[in-house]
Amino acid sequence: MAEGKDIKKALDDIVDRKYTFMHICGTHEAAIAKSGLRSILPDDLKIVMGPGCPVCITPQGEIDAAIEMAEKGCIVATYGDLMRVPGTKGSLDSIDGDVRVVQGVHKAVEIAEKTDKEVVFISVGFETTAPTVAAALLTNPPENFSIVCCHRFVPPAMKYLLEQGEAQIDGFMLPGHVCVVAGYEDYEKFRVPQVVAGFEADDILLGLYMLVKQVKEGRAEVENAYPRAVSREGNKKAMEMMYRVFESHDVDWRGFPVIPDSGLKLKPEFEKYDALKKFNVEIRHVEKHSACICDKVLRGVADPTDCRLFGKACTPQKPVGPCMVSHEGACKIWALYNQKR
Amino acid sequence: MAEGKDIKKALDDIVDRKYTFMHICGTHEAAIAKSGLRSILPDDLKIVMGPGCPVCITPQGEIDAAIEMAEKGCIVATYGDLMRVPGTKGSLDSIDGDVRVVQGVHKAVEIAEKTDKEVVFISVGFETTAPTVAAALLTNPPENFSIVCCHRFVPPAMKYLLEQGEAQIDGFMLPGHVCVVAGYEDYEKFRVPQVVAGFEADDILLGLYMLVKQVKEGRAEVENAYPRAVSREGNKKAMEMMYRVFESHDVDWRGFPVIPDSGLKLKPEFEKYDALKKFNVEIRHVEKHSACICDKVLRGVADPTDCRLFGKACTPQKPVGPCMVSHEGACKIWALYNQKR
Amino acid sequence: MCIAVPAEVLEIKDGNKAVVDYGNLQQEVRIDLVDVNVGEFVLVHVGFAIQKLSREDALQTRQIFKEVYAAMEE
Amino acid sequence: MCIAVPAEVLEIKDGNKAVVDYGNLQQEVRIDLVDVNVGEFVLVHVGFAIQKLSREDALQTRQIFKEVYAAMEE
Amino acid sequence: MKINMMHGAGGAVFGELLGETLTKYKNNNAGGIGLESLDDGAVIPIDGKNIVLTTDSHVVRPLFFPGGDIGRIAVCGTANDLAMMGGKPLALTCSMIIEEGFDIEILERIVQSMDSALEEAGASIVTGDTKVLAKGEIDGIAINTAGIGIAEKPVRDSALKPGDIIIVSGTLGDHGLAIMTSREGFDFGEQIRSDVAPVWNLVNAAMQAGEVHAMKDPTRGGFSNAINEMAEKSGVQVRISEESLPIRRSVRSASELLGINPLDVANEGKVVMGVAPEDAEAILAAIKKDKYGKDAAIVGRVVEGKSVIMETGIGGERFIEPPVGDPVPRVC
Amino acid sequence: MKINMMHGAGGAVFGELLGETLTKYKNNNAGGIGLESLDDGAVIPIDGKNIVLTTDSHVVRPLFFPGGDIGRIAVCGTANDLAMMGGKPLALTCSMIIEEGFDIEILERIVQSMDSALEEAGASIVTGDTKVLAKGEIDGIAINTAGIGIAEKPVRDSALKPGDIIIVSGTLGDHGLAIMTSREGFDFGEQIRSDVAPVWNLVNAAMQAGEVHAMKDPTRGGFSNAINEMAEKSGVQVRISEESLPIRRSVRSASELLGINPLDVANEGKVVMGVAPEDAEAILAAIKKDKYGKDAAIVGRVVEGKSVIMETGIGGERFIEPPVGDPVPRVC
Ligand code: SF4
Ligand code: SF4
Ligand SMILES: [Mg+2]
Ligand SMILES: [Mg+2]
Ligand SMILES: [Mg+2]
Ligand SMILES: [Mg+2]
Ligand SMILES: [Mg+2]
Ligand SMILES: [Mg+2]
Ligand SMILES: [Mg+2]
Ligand SMILES: [Mg+2]
Ligand SMILES: [Mg+2]
Ligand SMILES: [Mg+2]
Repeated sequence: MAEGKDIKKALDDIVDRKYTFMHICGTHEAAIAKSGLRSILPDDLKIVMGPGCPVCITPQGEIDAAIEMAEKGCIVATYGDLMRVPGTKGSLDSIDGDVRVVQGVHKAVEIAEKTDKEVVFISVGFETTAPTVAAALLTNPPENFSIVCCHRFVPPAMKYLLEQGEAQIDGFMLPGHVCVVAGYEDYEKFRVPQVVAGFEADDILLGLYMLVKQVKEGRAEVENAYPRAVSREGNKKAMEMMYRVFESHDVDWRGFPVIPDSGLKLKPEFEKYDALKKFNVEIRHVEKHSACICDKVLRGVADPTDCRLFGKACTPQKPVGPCMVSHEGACKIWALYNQKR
Repeated sequence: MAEGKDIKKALDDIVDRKYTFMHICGTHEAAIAKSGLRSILPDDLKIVMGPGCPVCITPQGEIDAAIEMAEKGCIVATYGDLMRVPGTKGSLDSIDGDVRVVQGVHKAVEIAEKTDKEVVFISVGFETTAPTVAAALLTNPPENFSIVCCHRFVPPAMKYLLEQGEAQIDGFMLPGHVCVVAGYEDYEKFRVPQVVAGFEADDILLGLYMLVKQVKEGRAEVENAYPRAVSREGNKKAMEMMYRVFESHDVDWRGFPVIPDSGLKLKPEFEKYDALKKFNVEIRHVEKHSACICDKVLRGVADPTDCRLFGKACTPQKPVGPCMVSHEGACKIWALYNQKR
Repeated sequence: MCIAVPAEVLEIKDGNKAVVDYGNLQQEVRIDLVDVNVGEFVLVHVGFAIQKLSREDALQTRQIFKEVYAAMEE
Repeated sequence: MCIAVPAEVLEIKDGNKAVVDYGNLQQEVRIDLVDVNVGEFVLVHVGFAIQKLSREDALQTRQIFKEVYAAMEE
Repeated sequence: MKINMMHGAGGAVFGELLGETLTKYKNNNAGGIGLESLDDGAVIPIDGKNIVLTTDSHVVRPLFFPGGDIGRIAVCGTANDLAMMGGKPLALTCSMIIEEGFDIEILERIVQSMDSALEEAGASIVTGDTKVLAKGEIDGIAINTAGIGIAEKPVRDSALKPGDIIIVSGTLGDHGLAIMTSREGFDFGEQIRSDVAPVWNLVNAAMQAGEVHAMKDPTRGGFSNAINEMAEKSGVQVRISEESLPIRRSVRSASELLGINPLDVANEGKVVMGVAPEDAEAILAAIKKDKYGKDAAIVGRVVEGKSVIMETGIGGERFIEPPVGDPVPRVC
Repeated sequence: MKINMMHGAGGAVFGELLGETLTKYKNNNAGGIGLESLDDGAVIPIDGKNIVLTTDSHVVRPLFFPGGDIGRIAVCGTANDLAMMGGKPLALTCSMIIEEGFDIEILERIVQSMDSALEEAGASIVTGDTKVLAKGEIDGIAINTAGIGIAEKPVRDSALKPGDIIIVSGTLGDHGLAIMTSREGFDFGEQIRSDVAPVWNLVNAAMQAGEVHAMKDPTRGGFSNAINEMAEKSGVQVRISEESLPIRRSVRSASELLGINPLDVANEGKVVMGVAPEDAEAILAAIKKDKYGKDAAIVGRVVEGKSVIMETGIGGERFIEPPVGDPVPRVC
């Protein structure tokens, strides 16, 4: 692989001190792992994972609500990722009810069209995903269809993280597919180096290269290394549809406090699709463990073992923060490593 | 088997023309079949089976009610015999609910004592069995226990049968264990030869011998060939307990019409144990197939094939009359024999 | 029409119960319907003793058998 | 944070649907969120096309790669 | 048409399913005794050696019962089917299908029980497989064992000859009644115990002592089913003497109480064999010397004709028929 | 502790259960290769002949899927495990556990499919067993097959040597993705088809063409699991070249769409082998001549060390790890 070696050399040349960048995207992490990309980076260049998947940050209360729907006899449809995320008393794949993995919201609607039973779609996802749900709700799904709306936005979480104080992070690789839909204008307010990157190994290497360059040149702006799919304004049609159906509101994230304007809820005219209202289910706000230091772990200023919940109240079986849910989460990796010893 | 041969010889000697006797007891039939007794009888001596098990004559509506209880989430307990008797849409052993075979009513009560669920005992049986249920109800079963009362009496059915006209039956072998409890005074009103018999092969042979003798001597009375267990008055204590809890009423029998005073129902003070009232279940009176000629088949004046329902509306899978339910029933035997050809 | 099996009463217990032996097989049964003592025989149906069996009557049956057999031998 | 896969639009159907090809694999997807024509490329996420991919921009990325590689070769 | 419970209980209804569906393989024989024979196992001749092959899936409930458990049955059942073909059990496979949520401690007890049964049977589990199904997709556990053995001289279940003497290796009905009474809550505790045991040693002793013409283990459907299959396949009549049938007193009591024919329920450590009349006494004596053959008895004889006839205690006759469906405790 | 779904998906969690519970038999070997080896099957030497024995229970859902069905898998799975030991498949057993209410017509289709797979595999079903469970006690049907074969020279999965070349006999991931996409409702129809097929012929051709040191079929847990087991048991490191892995374009597309690694899902008609370097090209050529070996490829090599390393397209390296649990379609 001449090319790969060439890139490695380019990075070797440009990296002159320790750099740590954070991506905030599960799909970036998967691509990095699959390509063995870290193995070709210069020793001084690190890429770490932030609170990057819409599933890991889904609070227990939302999983519990989904399970409650299933227990009430509803058909619960959702993405495969959510199946194994633990709520307070189990995960969706460990219960008896009728829980189905679907490719997207439209498949859940199709199920509803073919049954008399109630079908509840557990609607997770960031900006990338929320417009698809809006599109489905705008095309008159049947009366027995409803959703539990768990959508969240990236920029408010990043804002929260940055406001927690100093981070040992030199810059951020922005989530390509979120930006496909939402554009990247919203990130320009953050005074840190940022590059939007795609998901081929080359894309990621390019993103890293551009990040190092930006830092070296003392800039702190948003650059786009994924122009074949991303533009500054994103997919305006998609965003507009999203805001026809949803409006933003304050929600909590697993292991984090309530973050203002970081989530979506159905607008009043779409409330008939609100499964929580329909079945009178409440999302129990599992009392916030103020002790979770995920934000510090993510900012690189603390190790998982610095958290007093680690291995005690917070384990892979019963995770508290998102770092313990995600397979790539720092806390989970530490915990599994310790278990094996 | 010197003894067996001796008896055979005694019967050979006494039987001088065709005799047909009817027993009305499944347990007699089982004993006869098990011992191969018919194979040693003189050719002219026949013993046929009447409407002799409390299970076969349980109408479909009562099975349906039991199934409905199970579908409502009750634990349904009953005797093994009832498990495979078909109602209108299946039998107890073909449904999904929690149906349990118990040895007796007291075991169903024990189940109720150990669970919070409702336990419904399907209470079938003749005079032999009803007092055991009375005894159980008189010892304060828990509130989650109730019964579907399907008990029936023998003498009214025999009366009905005899009133249908001429029978090609020379006499009746009376059910030993019914008489253990109820005595045999009630049968003395019937102007036919009758002998109460036990259940050893010798008991049955003795009963037959006494029946032939009675016919030959021109008598028509009730004799007792089972004195080690049966007395004329029966078990007074048991009968008295039975009438403390139950009172007689008119009920229908599978394939027969309503027979006056042939069944039992709970007295008002025990209505709290009435599962039908408790769960608001009705016994649907499956419309009487007036075409069923079971009574004629039983009296020996018709063959199953004379019935226009035979093999059409009435099959072993979907029996109409008791002759098609019982394994020893004439209609079932004919139907299975024809199937095999 | 009802299966009933003879058994010997081995032990009387509280709550109308007794331990009986059917022949190398013991079980607790209910004796609400009969008044019995240890050593007596009962007929058991659906887990309840429904009658006592008296030795004399048992003998009486045998007596009837005997008469029949005697009649044949004449 | 979201798996999305490029695909070529093969056929536009009623009800905001199109048949796309991911590479020897065809599927019907929803195109509510984009305005596309047959022959164009889209990014598909959870069964919805979420954006068109333009050939020019794709080329532009390649251009950036090239510049990097060129820079190294200096 | 749908499968119903009768299809699983052996006997006539199952026979139909077998004949019309489950044995419709053109590829059903590897050179010796194949599927077409519906014997206890198959025989495959390899270079003059007779390899015996058999399989059974075990789904007994409860998993633990007086006298045994599903693990012991899984090993003995397959070892015994090998023995029924005249084969010395050698190696077994073990494939478990387990329900999510199953208790691993129970699994450990089952494995231990299998191991001690193997010890007794002189065989080993040499390969296995495990599948886990989601909750509700299977009830607890099912264990399949297949096995191979070597037969000096294969024995079929279809080679009864008129004149043969029928021997059973011990009391009948123990297993079936132990299962039923422990399942249905009759509180008999350990009074009725399953007979589950490996029988190769006694079978081998019998074969050394004389001519064993045919063998079968009276498992599902009990003695009634086994002897009918043997008679029908052999084209002979078997006459059984009721009074000679060894049935434990406790089992007889329970069977009367429950209205169940002890000949209709399964045995798991017993053999029915037809032997040359001149060798019958020697074979019986050899069997009686074995730990599991003490109660062996001559119970009948083979004559020309068809069907299985019971000669009853009162001098009567009746057919012994294969049971239809699993017996249920009755009150009338 | 309770069994969970992870226990059934192969990989590390299952490995623990295997090691601590399911293989705790003292009687685990009949003289050759036994349970302790956890190979594709066992080998029992009988008078100089190597009898191979293996078993698998099949519970695949849906019962019919593009490219195959549970019956075809039941036959091929066991025939292939025999082949993986170097054994020519000879005779199979078939034990079915069926739910009350199961459609007999479907049963007939399954039997027919098994029969035609037997035809292809050159083997026979010689003995069987059927159990019927009450509604709800099993979900539909489970089919166990065990089988015996004869190996001229047994092949273990644990005999990789440094220097060996790793060959796979065809494209990877087909079966697993066919099952997943037909199960989860992605409407791919017949575009992705299972590869379920018997491989004895290509295995035999390979063994005739040169030295095959080790073999395994990459079934549950896929290539990732198989190659890790082989490396670990052999005490070597395997280095796989990402770009040389044969993966069908359609399978690759689906795996990207679903976020599933095609190396982590089952194959049912494929072989992973380690061969002597000097014979590699001859063996590859021999395999490619077979109907089911057209896409065979050299995908890696064995070196001193441990673990399985993927040399990626960009010149990077990563571990190939056995998957934890069954892969689920993902969106992120
Ligand atoms: S151990 Fe748990 S609670 Fe502590 S920082 Fe990690 S995820 Fe948060
Ligand atoms: S065939 Fe049926 S309806 Fe007719 S007499 Fe017999 S049981 Fe009655
Ligand atoms: Mg057998
Ligand atoms: Mg077998
Ligand atoms: Mg068997
Ligand atoms: Mg396996
Ligand atoms: Mg045999
Ligand atoms: Mg294998
Ligand atoms: Mg195997
Ligand atoms: Mg296998
Ligand atoms: Mg079997
Ligand atoms: Mg191998």
